[in-house]
Amino acid sequence: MIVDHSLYKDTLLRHYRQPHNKCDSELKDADIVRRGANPRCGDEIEVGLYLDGEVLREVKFRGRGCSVCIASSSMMTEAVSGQRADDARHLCEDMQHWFQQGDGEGLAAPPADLQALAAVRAYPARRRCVLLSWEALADALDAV
Amino acid sequence: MIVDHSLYKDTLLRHYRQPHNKCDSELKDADIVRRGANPRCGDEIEVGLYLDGEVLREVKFRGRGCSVCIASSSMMTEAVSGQRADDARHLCEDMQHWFQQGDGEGLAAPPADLQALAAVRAYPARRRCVLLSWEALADALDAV
Amino acid sequence: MTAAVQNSMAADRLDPVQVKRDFPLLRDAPLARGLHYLDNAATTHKPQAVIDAISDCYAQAYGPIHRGLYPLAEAATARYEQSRQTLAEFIGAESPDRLVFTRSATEAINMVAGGWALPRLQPGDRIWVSRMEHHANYLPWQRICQQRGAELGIIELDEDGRLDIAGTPELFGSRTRLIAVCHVSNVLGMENPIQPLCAEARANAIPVLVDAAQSVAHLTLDVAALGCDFLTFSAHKMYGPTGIGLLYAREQYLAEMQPLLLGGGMVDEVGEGNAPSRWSDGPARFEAGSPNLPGAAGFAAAVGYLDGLDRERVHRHVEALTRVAAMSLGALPGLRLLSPPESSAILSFTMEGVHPHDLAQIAGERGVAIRAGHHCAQPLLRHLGIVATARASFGVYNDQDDVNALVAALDAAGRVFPLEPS
Amino acid sequence: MTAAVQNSMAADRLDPVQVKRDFPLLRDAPLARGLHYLDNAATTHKPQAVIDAISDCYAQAYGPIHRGLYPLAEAATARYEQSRQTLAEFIGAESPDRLVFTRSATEAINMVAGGWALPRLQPGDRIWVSRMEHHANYLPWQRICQQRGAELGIIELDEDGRLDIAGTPELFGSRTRLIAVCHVSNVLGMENPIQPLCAEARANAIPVLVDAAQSVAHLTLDVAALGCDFLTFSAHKMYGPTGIGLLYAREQYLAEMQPLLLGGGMVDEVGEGNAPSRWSDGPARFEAGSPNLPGAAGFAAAVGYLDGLDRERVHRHVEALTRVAAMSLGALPGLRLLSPPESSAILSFTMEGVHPHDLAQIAGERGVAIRAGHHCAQPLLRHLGIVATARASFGVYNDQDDVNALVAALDAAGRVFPLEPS
Ligand SMILES: Cc1ncc(COP(=O)(O)O)c(C=O)c1O
Ligand SMILES: Cc1ncc(COP(=O)(O)O)c(C=O)c1O
Repeated sequence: MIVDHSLYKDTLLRHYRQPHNKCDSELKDADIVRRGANPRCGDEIEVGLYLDGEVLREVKFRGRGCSVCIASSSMMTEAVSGQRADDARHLCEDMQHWFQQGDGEGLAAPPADLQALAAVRAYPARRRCVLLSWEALADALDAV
Repeated sequence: MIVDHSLYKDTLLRHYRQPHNKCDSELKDADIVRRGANPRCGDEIEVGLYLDGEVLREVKFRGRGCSVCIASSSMMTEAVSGQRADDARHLCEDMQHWFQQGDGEGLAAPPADLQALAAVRAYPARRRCVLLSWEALADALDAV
Repeated sequence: MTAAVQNSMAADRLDPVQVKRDFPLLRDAPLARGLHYLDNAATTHKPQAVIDAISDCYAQAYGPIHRGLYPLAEAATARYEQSRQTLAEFIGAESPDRLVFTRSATEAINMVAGGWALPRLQPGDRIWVSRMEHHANYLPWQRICQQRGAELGIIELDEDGRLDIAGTPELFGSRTRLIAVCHVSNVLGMENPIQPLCAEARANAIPVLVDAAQSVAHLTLDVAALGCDFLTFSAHKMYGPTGIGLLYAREQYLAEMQPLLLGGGMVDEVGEGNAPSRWSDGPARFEAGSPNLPGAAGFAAAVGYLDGLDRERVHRHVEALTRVAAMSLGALPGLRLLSPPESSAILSFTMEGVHPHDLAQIAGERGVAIRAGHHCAQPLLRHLGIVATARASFGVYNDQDDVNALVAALDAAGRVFPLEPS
Repeated sequence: MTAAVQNSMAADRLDPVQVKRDFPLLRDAPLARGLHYLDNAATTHKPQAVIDAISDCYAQAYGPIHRGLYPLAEAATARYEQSRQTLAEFIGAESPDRLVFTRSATEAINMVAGGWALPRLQPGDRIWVSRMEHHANYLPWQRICQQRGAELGIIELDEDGRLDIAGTPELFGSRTRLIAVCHVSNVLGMENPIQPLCAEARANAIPVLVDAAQSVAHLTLDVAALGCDFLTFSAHKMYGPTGIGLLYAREQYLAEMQPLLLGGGMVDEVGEGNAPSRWSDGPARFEAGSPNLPGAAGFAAAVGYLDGLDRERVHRHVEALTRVAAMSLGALPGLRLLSPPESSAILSFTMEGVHPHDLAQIAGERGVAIRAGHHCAQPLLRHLGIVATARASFGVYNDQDDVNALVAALDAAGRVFPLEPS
C-alpha cells in the first residue's frame, strides 16, 4: 500500500499507536516540566523530568501532535530515561544538529533506537514535528 | 544626420530657436497669468493673456523647457492670439484629447499650423512637454 | 434533454486532459510524474503562455518604465500600461487608472489598511472582518485597530458556516469605518454574499474591501456588479506569475489613500530636509520603485489564458469537480467534511484518528498534493475547535482521475492509522 | 610591461562581444537592432541563464513554499532557501538567516525605516542621509522624521562632489539614530567611503544602512568588510529578475525590527480581535505572503552569472569603459561632465544649449539609450543647480562601440542645437 521510502515505518507507527511514557493527565508530580509548542501546526508537547540527583530517573510526556511528533516524544523518553543529565544534553544537541542540517552529510548517526526517525530527515517540513519534544527536554534540562 | 522619423522637424526647431511671443522678464502687464510645471523634468512655463473683452488680443509666455516644450508654447501663442476665448478653449481641449489618446485613431487632425507637433504623438514620454503650455493656457482661460 | 443539447453541453465543457497539456510542469516535469496537484488554493501552476510571456518580455521587449526617451523604453512603458488595461477589463473597472500593480494581495491589503484606513481611524471606531479571513486580511486590520484604539469587529458564522450578517447589527453602524471580507474562503471554499453586503454598506457610506484571492481563478469578477470599493488578488493563484498582484480602488478612495512605500516614480516634488514632499497622482503614487514589467506581462497573459478557456466554463468545471469530490470524500469512513455543500474549488476535511499532517504526508507519498494546517486562518480554526484541517483545492487542469487518487490516498491513510489501533 | 604580462592581462579581460551573446535581447530582439544600451543604472538586461532559471522553475519545480508536505513543495522550499544561501555567500553574510527577500531595494529601505527606525525615533533625534541619495533612500527617512518630530540631516558634498563627512560634526553625535547612504551614486557614479563611515558609526553604536542598488552589479560586496548593519539592492539592476530584491540586516537589528507587511507565513499566533499576535522569527517575519520562488531562483542565477564572469573582471571592464567614455565626452564642445573623475559605471553630463531631454531623445533616435531627468535624485540636482542631467551607464555587455555611438549621438545633438543659433 505505502511506498517503500515512506515516512511511516513500523517503529514509528508502533510508537505513535502505543507511545511509551505518555500521560493523559498533568505531569504534576514531575520535578521539572517544560512545554514546547508549534503554533504553525497546533502541536503541543509537555515533557516532565523525574530526577534522581543528576540522573533522569524517568521522563514522561503528554500533549497532542501528529504521528511524527508523538513517536519522537515516545522514543525520546525511552532514550533518555535512566541517563545522566549531561548525556541527555549531548543527545539533545546531536538531535538538533542532525535534523537542522541541510543534508547532514558527515554527521554521526543517532543511536540505534532513534534510527526510526531517520526517515524524517528527508522531509524538512516535518523537522519541527520531530524536534518539538527534544526542545522541551533541552529546556527542562537547563533547569536541572 | 537625423533619421527621417525624427521628432526634430524644421518647424519645431525653428520655433525652439526663435520662439514667438516669448518674454524674458515677468509678464507683469498681462491681464491673466498662469503657471504650468512638470516637476518630473523641471520644466516651467508661464502663460499670460492680454485681453480685449472676450478676445485674446495677445498671448505671451516665458519659462524654461526642452525644445518640444518651448516650440509648443510658441506655436500655442501663435495659434490662439487674436482668437475668441471660447475658440481657444476648444482648441485646448482638442490638443489635450489629441495627445492623451493611446493611438489617437479617429481623431480629427489639429490645425495646420500645429501639425509640426504631430511627430510628438509617437513619443508618449514627451506628451507632458507638449501639453504644459496648453494646460497653463486652459487654466488662464478659466479665469477669463 | 435531447442529444443535440447534450452534445452542445459537452462541447461547452473544459477538457482537463487538453488543458493539462498547456502546463509544462504537469505535462513533463520529472518532479511531477504521477502528480495529482490539489493545492491550487496555495498557488497554481502556469500555462506555457504565461511562462512565454515572461521570457519573451525579457528577451524581446525589456526596458525601464515611464522614464526612458528611447524606443525600447517607450515600448516597455506601453506594454506595462497595456497590461493594466487588460486587467481593468478583466475586473470590469471603469478605468485602468484605478488599478495599482502590487507585490501581492497581501501587500495590497496592507496598503489599504495603512494608507487609507489608519489615518481615518479614531478611538472607538470599528473595522469589520469575518471569522473566515486569511491572516492577510486580518492582521493588517488588527494592527491599525490596536494602533488607534479602535475595535476589530468579527462577523461570525452561523450554524451553516455562512457569514452571520443578520446577527451582526452593528456592522453597518455609524462607528464602522471599513468592512474587509473574502469573496471565497480559502479554507471552506464557500462564496460570500458580496453584492448585498456592498449594497448595504454603500447605503451607509462604508467602504468594503473584497479579498478575491480565492475567487479570481474560477469566478467572474466585476467590480461594478459586486459594488465593492477595494478589490485585490494575486496573479500566482490564477495561473499567473509570482511576485505581482493587483489592487483596485474606486476613484475617491485611491485619491484619498497615502502611499505605503516611498521612493522613485511616486513623487512630484521632494521637500528639502523635513519640508513636505508632493506625491504624484493616480496609480503611480502607489508604485514606488522600478515597475515589474515581466510580472505585469505575465499577469496579462494569465488573463488571456483564462479568457481563452472561457471563465464560465472554468467555473462550471471546477464546481462540478468539487461536487464529485465532496460526494466521494463524504463516503469515506471517519472523514468529516468541513466545507458547506455549496463550496466550490476548495474542500477542507479531517479524518478521525489521523492528524492532518499525516493525512497530507501519506497523500503526498502517493503523489496527491494536498495541504494540511491552519491555512493562515487561525481565527476560523479556533472557531471550528480544531488546530488543522486537510484541504484539497481544484483548478482547471484537475479531473476525475485526481479525485480518484485523492480518495485512494485517504483510504490508504485510514489503513495506516486504523480507527481501532491494532 | 612584457608581452607575457600583457597577454595574461588580455586573457583576464571581459570580452563584451562574447558577453553580449549571453543576452537574448541584445543579440536577437528586433526592438534592439542597432541598440547601444547605456541605461544600465535604470535596469539591466538579462542573460539567458537568468531567463532560463525563471522558466525552468515554473516548468520543472514550481510549488508553494514552507507549508507543503508533498515532494514538489519540499523541492520548492529547498530551492527557495538555496537561493537565500547563494545570496548570503554573494554578500559575505554570516548566515542566510540575515537575508530577507523583498520586492525591491525600495521596499527594503521602507521596511527598515518603518520597522526599525520609526519605533525608536524621538523628537529631536536625527536620521542622516546624503545629498546624493535616490528618492528611495530619502523619502522613507523624511517621512518618519516628520512623523516623530525628528530631523533629517543631510551629509552635504564638498567641492569635489564627495561626501563632506569631516564637515558634518554632528553625524556621529548622540542624537543620531541611523545613517543611510548609497554605496555608489546613481547620478554621479562615485563610490562613497562606506568602510570608514561604518567603522566610526559602529564605534558610536549608530547603525548604517547601505543602499547598494548601484554598486551590486560591478563592485564586490562584503557586508563584513563594509561593516554595515543593513544593506539592500534589487535583482533587476544586476542582470536578475524584476520584482525581487534583498535586505540584509545584522542579527540584532533583524530581531528588533517590526514587519512592514502582515499576513500569511509571518505569524506564529494570531490574537483574537484586538489581542496581540505573535510574529515568527527570522527572515520569515518579513516575508508575509506567498514567497516569490521563481524570482529567488532568477536572483540566484544572476549571482551565478556574475560569479561566472568573475566580479573582479566585471569591475575592471566597467571601470575602464567609463574612463574611456569620460575622456571622449570631455572632448565634446559644450559638454560638461558632472561625475567626478573616479566615477565608475555612471556618467552624468549636460550640454550647453541642449536640454537633457532633447539630448536623450536625439540619442534614442540613433539607437543610443541614455537617460535624462532628475534620476530620482531631486535633492542632489537642486544642489547642482540644474533640473536635469543626461546619464550614460555601463554594464558587462557594453564596449567601445557603444561609447563611439554615444559620442556620435551627442555630436549630432550639438549640430541639431548649435550653440550659435542659425
Ligand atoms: C541608488 C538607488 N537606490 C535605490 C533604487 C531603487 O531601486 P528599485 O527601484 O529597484 O527599488 C535605485 C534605482 O532606481 C537606485 O539607483
Ligand atoms: C483568501 C486569501 N487572501 C489572501 C491571500 C494572500 O495572497 P498572497 O500570499 O499571494 O499575498 C491568500 C493566499 O495565500 C488567500 O487565500
